[in-house]
Amino acid sequence: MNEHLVLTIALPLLGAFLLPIIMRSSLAMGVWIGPVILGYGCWILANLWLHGNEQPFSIAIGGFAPPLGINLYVDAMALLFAFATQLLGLIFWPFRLDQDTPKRQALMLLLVASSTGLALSGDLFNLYVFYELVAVSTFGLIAASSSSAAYVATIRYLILSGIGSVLTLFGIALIYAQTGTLNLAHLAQLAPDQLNNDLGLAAFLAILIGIGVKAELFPVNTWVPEVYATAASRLSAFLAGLVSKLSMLIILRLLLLIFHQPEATQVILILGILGVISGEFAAWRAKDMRRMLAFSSIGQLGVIFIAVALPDERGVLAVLALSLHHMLIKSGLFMLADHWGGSLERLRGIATTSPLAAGLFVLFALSLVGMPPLPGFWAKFTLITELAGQTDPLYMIGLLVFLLATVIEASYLFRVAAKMYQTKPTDIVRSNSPDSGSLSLTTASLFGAGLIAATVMVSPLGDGLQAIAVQAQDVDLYIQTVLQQPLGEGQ
Amino acid sequence: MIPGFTLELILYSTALGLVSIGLAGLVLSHHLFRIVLALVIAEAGANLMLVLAGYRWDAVAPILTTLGEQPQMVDPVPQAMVLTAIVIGVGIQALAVSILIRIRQRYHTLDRNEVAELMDAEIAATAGTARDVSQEAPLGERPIPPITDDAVQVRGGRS
Amino acid sequence: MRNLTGLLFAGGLGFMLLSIAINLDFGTPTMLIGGAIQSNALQKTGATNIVTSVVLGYRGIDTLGELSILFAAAASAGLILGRRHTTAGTQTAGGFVLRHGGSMLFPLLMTIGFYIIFHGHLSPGGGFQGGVILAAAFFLPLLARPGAQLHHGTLSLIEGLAGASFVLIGLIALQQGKAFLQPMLIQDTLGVLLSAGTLPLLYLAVGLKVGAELASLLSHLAQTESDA
Amino acid sequence: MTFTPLDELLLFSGATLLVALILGRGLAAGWMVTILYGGQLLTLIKMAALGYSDTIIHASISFEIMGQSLSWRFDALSWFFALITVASALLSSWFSCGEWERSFKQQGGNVWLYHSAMALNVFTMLILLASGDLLSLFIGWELVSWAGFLLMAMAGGVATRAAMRYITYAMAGGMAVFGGIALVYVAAGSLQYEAILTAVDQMSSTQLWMLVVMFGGGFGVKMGLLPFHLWQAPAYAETPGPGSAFLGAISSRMGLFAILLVLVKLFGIVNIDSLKIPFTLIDARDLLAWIAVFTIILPTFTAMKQNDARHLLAWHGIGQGGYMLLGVVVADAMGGAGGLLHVFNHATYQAALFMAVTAVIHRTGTSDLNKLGGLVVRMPLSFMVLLVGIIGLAGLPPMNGFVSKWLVYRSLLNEGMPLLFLAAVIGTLGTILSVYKLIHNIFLGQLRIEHEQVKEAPWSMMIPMLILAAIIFITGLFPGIPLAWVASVQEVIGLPATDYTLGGVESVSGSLDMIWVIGVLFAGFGIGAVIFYSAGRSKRVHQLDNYAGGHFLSADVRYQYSDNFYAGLMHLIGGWYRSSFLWLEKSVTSLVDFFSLVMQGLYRRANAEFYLLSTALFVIAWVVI
Repeated sequence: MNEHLVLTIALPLLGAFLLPIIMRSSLAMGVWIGPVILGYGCWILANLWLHGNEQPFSIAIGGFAPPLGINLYVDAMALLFAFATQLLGLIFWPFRLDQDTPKRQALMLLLVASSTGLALSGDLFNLYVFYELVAVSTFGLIAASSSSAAYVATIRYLILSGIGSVLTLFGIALIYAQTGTLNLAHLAQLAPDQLNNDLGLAAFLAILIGIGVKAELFPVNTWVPEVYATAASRLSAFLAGLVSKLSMLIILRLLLLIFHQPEATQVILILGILGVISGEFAAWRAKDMRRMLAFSSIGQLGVIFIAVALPDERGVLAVLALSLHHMLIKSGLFMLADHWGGSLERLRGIATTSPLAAGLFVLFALSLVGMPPLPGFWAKFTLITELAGQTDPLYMIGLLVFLLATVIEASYLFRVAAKMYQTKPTDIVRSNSPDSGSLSLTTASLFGAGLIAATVMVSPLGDGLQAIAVQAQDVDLYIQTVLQQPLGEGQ
Repeated sequence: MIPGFTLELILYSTALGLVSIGLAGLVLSHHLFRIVLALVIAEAGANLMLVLAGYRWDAVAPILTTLGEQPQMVDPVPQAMVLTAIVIGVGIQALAVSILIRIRQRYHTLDRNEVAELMDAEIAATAGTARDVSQEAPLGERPIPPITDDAVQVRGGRS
Repeated sequence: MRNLTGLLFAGGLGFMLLSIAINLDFGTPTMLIGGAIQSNALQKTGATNIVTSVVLGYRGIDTLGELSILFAAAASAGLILGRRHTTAGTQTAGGFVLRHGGSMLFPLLMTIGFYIIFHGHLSPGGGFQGGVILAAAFFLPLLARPGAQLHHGTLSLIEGLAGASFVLIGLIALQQGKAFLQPMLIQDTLGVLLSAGTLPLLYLAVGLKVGAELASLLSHLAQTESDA
Repeated sequence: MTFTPLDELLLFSGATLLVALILGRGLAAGWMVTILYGGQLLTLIKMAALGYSDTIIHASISFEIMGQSLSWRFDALSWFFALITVASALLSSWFSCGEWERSFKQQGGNVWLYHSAMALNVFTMLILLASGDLLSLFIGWELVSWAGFLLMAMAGGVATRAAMRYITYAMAGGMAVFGGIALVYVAAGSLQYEAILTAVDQMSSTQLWMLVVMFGGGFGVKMGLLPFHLWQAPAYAETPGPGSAFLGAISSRMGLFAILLVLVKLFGIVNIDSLKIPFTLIDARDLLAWIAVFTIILPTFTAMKQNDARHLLAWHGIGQGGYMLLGVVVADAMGGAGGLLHVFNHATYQAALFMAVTAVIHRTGTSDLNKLGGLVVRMPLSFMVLLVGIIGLAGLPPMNGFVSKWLVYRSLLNEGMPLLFLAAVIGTLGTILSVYKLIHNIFLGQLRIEHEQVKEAPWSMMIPMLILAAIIFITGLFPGIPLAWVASVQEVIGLPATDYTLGGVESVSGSLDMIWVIGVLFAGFGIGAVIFYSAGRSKRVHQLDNYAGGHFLSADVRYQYSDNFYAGLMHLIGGWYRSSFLWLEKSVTSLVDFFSLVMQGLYRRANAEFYLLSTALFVIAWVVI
């Protein structure tokens, strides 16, 4: 059963390869392939989640025992994110039918497969490959909206991401040259002796900056506003909601397993703080909804980076809670942006025409600024109690910046909310196509319902996340799980 | 044989030099196609670095010739990785070039600044907002709305 | 001014990295996994070319990922450029030597390409290298006769099926109770063409796929450039 | 499962909210909700024992979330504030039933939203008051903030802008409190009150300073303490009529409640007193006292400048909050009692005043003090209520405001704080001057021609107003009734309890017996009346039976001085503090705006590669060097 987990990566790939061929012969059959594959993936993962024995396990691909071969490391955290990937892939599936459909859906399947790979893979270079696959399929999907601005946004993103991958590759080369292995567990074993030095740190920072491009790390996040403003909202939701979190997950894993240097966390903390400041301030002045969301997403990711920089398992808990919360909220908000589209000015008085959407916006905004008892509050509570407990004054700055950012966030979000509830609707004609409008509103309602469910279940959820965090933080467990048999003789 | 130190320095310098040249090109060029080329150069440097990581003195290519005693062979793993990395690079470059073609068709320029300006204008136009990059434009709406003058006139004082 | 600072930054970064990298042992890599792979690659995969056994065996999923990247790049390029099909009539056709030289080279290149693909597990070469030569074989006529078009339908059929067969071979292994992408049918005889079990099949898939992807990418670029 | 009285109260309140939400569009919604508020009041009365002792009633519900336990309970402090909350909600809601509701609906108001927002406010306030640990306190705090936002914003237009201002301030305050809670959690390892009480003794003065600043600032925003007071007056004033009576009566007192609970009860006045400000002679407690005093003076004189009755009252609400804090910070038996009693007293007369003004608006359609006048002949009962209210507000006998202010003054003198006393008295002078403006410009002088046909407010409005007037007088006559509650509140929060009698307080330094005071006062009135009625023959004159310079004045000629009231005084004091806080607020906003511009420029004009490169360089350089 466990072995079948690999299907969640293999089947979407297979589907992506075959989709254009099948679509050519039978469109009716073709449109179902993607959703069926992703649904099956969800089913596999959910099954594993429900019937698994909670113990992490490792799958050797190709039957080569790690560290020689590549393995998938499956613990609760990986499962959670893999499940989220497949589910969000299903939710944000590009249904729209036109001549580009086969390619778009194939790219989406590739995106989901590679994102799942990012969540599961236990090999550094394999992570890089999946990361690049995420990048390339993302480029294609952004450009698929085929406006000129989208092309420019894509090429700028591509260039930035290209430098990022050069740096990542460089970091991997450094690590390989130093240790002679790429397996994360093996590296974790060797790290205290071999990577706990300048070289290891330099390699980590190179990888951090490289992977940070997708995790919206300051300052390599300049692509964010333009891409989210030009790409299809469903794609933006997937990128902001999920892909950024997966990149964050990689950084977290590397930090937990391999790079324990305090300098590494300091860099992350500083960049996180700068990200919060820049993102939230920039969002304050934004005039259209997508860009506001893009900037606010930068700010939120900055907050998560601050959480990543926290050392112990409550830090991991904060990362998980904030990530999942942000995943839910940002996806929902982007769906609302899809529903309304365009400038904030057009939203004046919109509550009278679409009360549900306006209500959802208020709900999301409240949770985002952390109003108790919505889940956002608990995520933030975990973060700030943990921040306040640190001795390094830098963390205190982080705390203050975080609080300040929340005030700014509340002010710009509720400026929009207040605008929506103003009594006189303007006569500006809103230009949203009716079909995408209702679909995205339904999707947004789904996320709203999820948020409310999470509010009700916050206590068991908290316990569950706590267990996940403890497990994710256990380096020895990771090493033992992956390297069950003794290592093959090196030299 | 050249002493190890020198060769080492030369090889590393080459790899890092390629990366540096590429990065410098990325920053200095204004033409998007040249930027993509600079990216290619930088990638070559990183790939070279990867290969160097597995290089070994006095060793042969990792291909078995006899079943018995084997000569020293270089590390096969970086070679495999570099193969992968090169192909990835090719894919990305091809994609980049195809995007550039489209941009040139639409905007008739590939200057990075001009293109960025045009993109900004288009985003603003699509969203239906005025572009707010201008320093002269009035400030954004304040979260703490000022008491308007008419309200003051009607209601009299303020602190 | 910015040019100067840019140069300084780039140079500085290079220098810093150099000063770090220089501390590495050069020429005597630890080869932790590399050494282990060398010693048991033949039994596990049956390939003489250890790079091949790494590419298709130990790191098979990397290769799958990389094929997917090529596929994604080709599909994206198709999305971006494939909207308008233009006839490249404006370009001047190649001369006599070019056209006929191209036609003559075509079978030659095909042969070499497939040779390199099929001997990937034995000697230097393999699916990527062979695939590139195949792509060149198909692209050559395009250069010689700008009006000519590659049949995109066929190309995408090849790329789809080749990629799918790579995954399917992996899935068959899974079906038979082994791990995904685990090599099968291994006979560890050295240097024989049919020795490495499923690896040559995988390499064939890789080669066809790479060839098809590159050809389709190139033809997309070639066709669109004409109306730029 | 048995319900404790607290469960019943919360369930009742929740049920009120549900009824308002579900049936709020119906015809009799207002009456139903009012009756339910009455039910809540009855439940509170069932808990009346709390008002006279330091027992605690727990709620049956408690949660264990992410390692934090959340619980709710009521003690004398909560009960005292809850009583005021529910009573003012009951009377405001009663006031809004019937006629007001109908006219509100006619003007396009959303009655359903109004009732729901009101019920939500009461519900969240009760949750806040019942909080059993710091975390549930914060949850309640945020809920109250957002519920208040809803009530303030619902009128739209100017009100929305005022509410936005409010929520920005409230968010800032909330975040300060949030940060403070995190610090407390780290220091005490828990957010239970008991754990904090023990941890406070071990805290360094730096820690304590930070906590006092964060909590004091955070809670102070809600109270409208200087310099965070700018939001309050417009926000309260623009809330629909009865809503502003409710908010004015109790809403900002939630801040005082939290200050009492956290700063006074948990941290302890003694600890705060020990926090010296370096290079000055004052400590944190003096600082609080001076903040309180300036909160009395500046808003009160600002109130005097207002030309809108609701704004005038709302500004006073800020100022009166200063007396409460001042009394509590003085922290002896009398001061504490004065401060706490003032919460009760202020709620009564503030609600009465807002209601009277709303009644005037209901009949005349305006609250502009320059467009009213002479309404005493048309609305005599409203005039009476307003008169009672302003006497209370100004702190004169025989109304209840006198008692609490007397206690505060007395304690300031007793504790040897003459400067503070002087400042407080200046505040009272301002109050008297401005409430005179209020009653004069609305009710006295010449009736405007357009108000000839105005009738007295309907009974649905009059009855709650009269009830409030009665309470103001009765608790002025027998201050012992609320003082009993106040004394047990003092015990609960660890202040010395005052020694009260039915008519006032007993103390060695000077007692007060309102029964005697009022007796003497009325005896005086009686003598006056006897003289008036026995000695002279009085003749009733028509309001327009006036001459000026021998010229007969008709109704369309304005001869009465009401515009630009107190111009001379304003000229004298105006320049001193004009707009300085507005300037502060503006500069903060501009600063944020500027940063925002810079950051957008960063992303907009970005040469992203350059950033990336320099970042890479810097971090690598950090490693190498």
